[in-house]
Amino acid sequence: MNFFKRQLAIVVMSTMGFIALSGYFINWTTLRNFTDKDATNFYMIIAGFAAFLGCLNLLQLHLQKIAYKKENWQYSIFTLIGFIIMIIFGFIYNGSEVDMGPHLKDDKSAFYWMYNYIYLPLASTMFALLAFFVASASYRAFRIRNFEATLLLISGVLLMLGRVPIGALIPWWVVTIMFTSIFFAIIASKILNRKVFFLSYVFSNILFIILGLLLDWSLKTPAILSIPAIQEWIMAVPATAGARAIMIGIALGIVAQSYRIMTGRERSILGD
Amino acid sequence: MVSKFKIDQIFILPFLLLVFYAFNFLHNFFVLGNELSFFTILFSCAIIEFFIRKAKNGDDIYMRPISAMQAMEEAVGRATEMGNSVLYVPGISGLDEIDTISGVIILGHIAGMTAEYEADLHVPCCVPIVMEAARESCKESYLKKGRPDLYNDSMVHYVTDDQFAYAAGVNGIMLREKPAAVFYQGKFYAESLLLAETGSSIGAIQIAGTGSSSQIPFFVTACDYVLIGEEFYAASAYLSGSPEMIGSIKGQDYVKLFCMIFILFVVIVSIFNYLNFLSIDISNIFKINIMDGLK
Amino acid sequence: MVFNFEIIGIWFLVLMTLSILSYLYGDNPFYKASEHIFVGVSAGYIFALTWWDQVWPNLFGRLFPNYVQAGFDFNIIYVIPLILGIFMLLRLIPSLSWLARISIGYIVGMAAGLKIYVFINSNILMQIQNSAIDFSKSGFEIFNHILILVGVISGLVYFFFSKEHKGVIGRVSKIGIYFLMIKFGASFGFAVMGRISLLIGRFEDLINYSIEDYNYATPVIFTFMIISLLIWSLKQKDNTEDYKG
Amino acid sequence: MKNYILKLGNLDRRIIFLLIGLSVLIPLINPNLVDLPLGQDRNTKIVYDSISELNDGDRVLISFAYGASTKPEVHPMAVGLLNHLFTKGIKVYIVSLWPESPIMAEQAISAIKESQLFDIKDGIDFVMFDYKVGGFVVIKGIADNFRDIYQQDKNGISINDLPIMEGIYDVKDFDFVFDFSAGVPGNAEWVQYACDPKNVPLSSGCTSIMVTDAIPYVESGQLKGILAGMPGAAEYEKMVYDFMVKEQNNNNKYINLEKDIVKGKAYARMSAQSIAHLLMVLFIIIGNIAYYFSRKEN
Repeated sequence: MNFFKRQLAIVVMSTMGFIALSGYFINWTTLRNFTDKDATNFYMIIAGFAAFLGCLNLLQLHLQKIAYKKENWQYSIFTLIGFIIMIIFGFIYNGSEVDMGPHLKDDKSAFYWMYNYIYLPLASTMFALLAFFVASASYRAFRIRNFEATLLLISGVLLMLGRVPIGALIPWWVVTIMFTSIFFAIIASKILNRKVFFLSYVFSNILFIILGLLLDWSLKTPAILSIPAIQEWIMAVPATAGARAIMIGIALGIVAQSYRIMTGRERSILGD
Repeated sequence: MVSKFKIDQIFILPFLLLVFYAFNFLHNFFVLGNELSFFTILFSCAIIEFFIRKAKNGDDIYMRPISAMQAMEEAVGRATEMGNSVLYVPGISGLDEIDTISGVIILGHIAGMTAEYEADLHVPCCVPIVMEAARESCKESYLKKGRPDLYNDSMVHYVTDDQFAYAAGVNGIMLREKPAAVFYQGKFYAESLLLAETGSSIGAIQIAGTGSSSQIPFFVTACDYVLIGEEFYAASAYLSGSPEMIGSIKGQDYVKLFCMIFILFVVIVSIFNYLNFLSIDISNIFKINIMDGLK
Repeated sequence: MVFNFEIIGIWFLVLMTLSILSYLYGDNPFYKASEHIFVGVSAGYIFALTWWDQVWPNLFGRLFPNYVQAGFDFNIIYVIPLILGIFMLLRLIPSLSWLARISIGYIVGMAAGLKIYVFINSNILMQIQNSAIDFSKSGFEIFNHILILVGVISGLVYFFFSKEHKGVIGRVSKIGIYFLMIKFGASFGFAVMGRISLLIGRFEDLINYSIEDYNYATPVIFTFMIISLLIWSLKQKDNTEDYKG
Repeated sequence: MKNYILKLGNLDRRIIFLLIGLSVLIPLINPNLVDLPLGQDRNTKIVYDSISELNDGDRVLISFAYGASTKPEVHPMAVGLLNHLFTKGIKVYIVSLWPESPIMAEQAISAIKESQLFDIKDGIDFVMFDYKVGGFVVIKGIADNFRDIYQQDKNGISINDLPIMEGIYDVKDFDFVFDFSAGVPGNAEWVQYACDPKNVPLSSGCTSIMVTDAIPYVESGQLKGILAGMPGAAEYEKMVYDFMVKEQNNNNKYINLEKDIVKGKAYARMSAQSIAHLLMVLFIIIGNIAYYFSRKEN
């Protein structure tokens, strides 16, 4: 019996895998319909049933917290109130003229009021908090530790500047200085004499600026010296290459993982 | 001789399928227009299967060490030493994403480690169905390590389905429980940064793994170790250590090699096209047909 | 002074927004309360949404089309998810909880079968197709395409698991990492942009609600919160000193 | 001096938070403080040009796939596009793929109506459809058989009674598809399931975070340009604004000549965005100087 209990789930898993896959290739309308629509609908329905378990778990967790007066238990009351109000407005009290069900999206229902004035500001402020965290993350993490980190930093900074109006205002000579600085930062370890290094750095900067003045770069800046153009190039070329490599890699990983699942080799998810 | 025969026989079924497909015996048995994807799937699966069999027959396979995976045990160990818990975040997607499934499988391995070290494990879930799968997988791991007494259902619990409410809830857990090791393994969206930054502010060892390519940079900057893209999917096989699984990774590498060859082939064809040696419209090979059976 | 549901709602909105923002100062009672409210409200919200948008029309709309009009015809095949869903609920009965494994098995298997095709097509074959180079274009564009090609190949080499990163493979994979890093940097830069935009949206709301029409919601709540946070942090300090003493 | 720099390296997060907050807040309260000229991204230009090439009476399918949380980034694009299309007398078909999207679409349309620039009627010049569950399945359905997915419009009128729906059976009957998205389903699904197999031109406006993932499609031409986040929205908005002013002076028959054309929202927000970006770059530079010194110290 125990054996049966274990094997049945694995058999279901393998069969479903092959059925779902074959729907893309076998010309049988019922099967194709299943792969295209029903399979995902089934998932949604099962997940909907599982949602009951989730809600019970939530209630249990917070009631326990309150009952045993665990640390911060007072706040669990807020969770319970919020949850119960939403359930009442979602299933019992309507408040608008439309039927139960569509009332979730009718702007006169009580449910919508809760959505609009409680849920939405909370969700979008949480989202907006990211702006602050992204700032502190970049302050801490964008350090020239090694060559890889430097690349991360350069492409990040150029993107940040190139996509907003301020990027276009950066004059060409700033960009030439930036380029020479990067170049010298890379070869820094090769030149041991500090004086030579420093002098050649200053000299090449002056050289480029004079060259720029002679060629009138301030009037027609070459693309390589305009931040928005560099930003576009980074997006279009190296970042695309990186994205593509990751995409293909991810797909290969998924193919192998799916194959292991479909052939019943990866079954630890079923507790085996 | 015998083993060679065994290896060859795995190609019989795909080959038959291919022949069957090519002739399309029964009238319109197969959907027309999906030839390339059919062939690719068949081919990749056959290669992976081939290496799985090979590994099973005892072939030694070298696997490059991946630091993030070696650090997992270390992180659990450190958490035990400090007497703090281990937090495992399985991402915010449902069980219909391979990322989440991989995350739950890796959770099984981590649960094995916490059972061995007797560390506290805490798994807040975003989707109820993932919670159920995670419980199943944890329970079994504790059982396998002979410590079912350490497992209880409240280790794995539901927070909420909403992306940011979940992030807020997990942040709260991190701030108040101060776990010593935090794992992020699964599908992540914008909340990744919020979680990783809070984790780094409490000084936990953080190990992340995800296939969401736009979130990897945040993990890279805020976490100690990251499994990038493909590494994440391979991790579950790596951690299991069984020859079958390792073999499948080797097979995956070969599929990758063929992908590269295919890319070069496409490039060469485009060169020949330009030089007028050939006139193949490559995009014709790549046509896919999804809906025609659904009229 | 006007009072109606809208005004009350806006006061709540401002309060919730500022409470979450107070997290920037550190973990505090306002944030804890709003976090807990958020968890409860969102769980209830999603549960109602799942029920009315998914289960009700998709399941009952197909099994009992006469009672639940969702625009679907009767479809007997939908008995299967009903059974699997009930299996899921049997989790609550320990002796029958093994049945839930079948539902999980179904979902995992289905996901594997569906994703294998989708990813082979869109992530592998489509990307390979796009690697074709159009040599009739200008020199710079051909150069760009070749650079992309180099990036993709070296990036893939980085992901080789069964070869040690030494010698040629080591060097090529190093180049691969460089391309990946540039991609990550670009993602990071774009994320900064997006997040700041959202913050702008949030602040605009707060600014809009500081006018008289809304009884000066933002400034009033903001001042209230600052004062209570000050009191709270002073109290915290007192407590810790007591503890030390 | 050195000590101060070293201290900067371990700056309290809260100071960074405060500065970022102020850098966004001040330009918002006083928009005239900084006025920066807008640039033109290549991808934005491609979007604008592709829309400009459409003719009077063409049909454009717009898919709304974003919610309130990403509204600041995507919504201005949607309003800008609607302005652009109605100025050219193009018929608009709106579908919603996220539960919150119908609300967003409704708000975008009512913003257009409130401006009183166009004489547009529901069911004749535009039509809206309610949210449908299923994500990419809905997209596949639209690609194959529009009427199988939608039987009635948002007001409950059967599509057989709608004059605008005449001759619409699948995605090929549209001259252009425009997607506004903030996640999944979004532009990738439109490429994969509808527009690429059926060969219908597609363009997208999305949140900035999605852009790096979508850029391979743009490079290969599967997406005709892309509007990237709020800056993309601002650039596009500006182009549309210039176009509308020009058309109004040319006595365009679709624009109400008496009403003033107002600049969009994204444009005004760009100075706040720029200042914040500049501040971040400053942070990064300061952080690196501090890092340099601290490494020297050790």
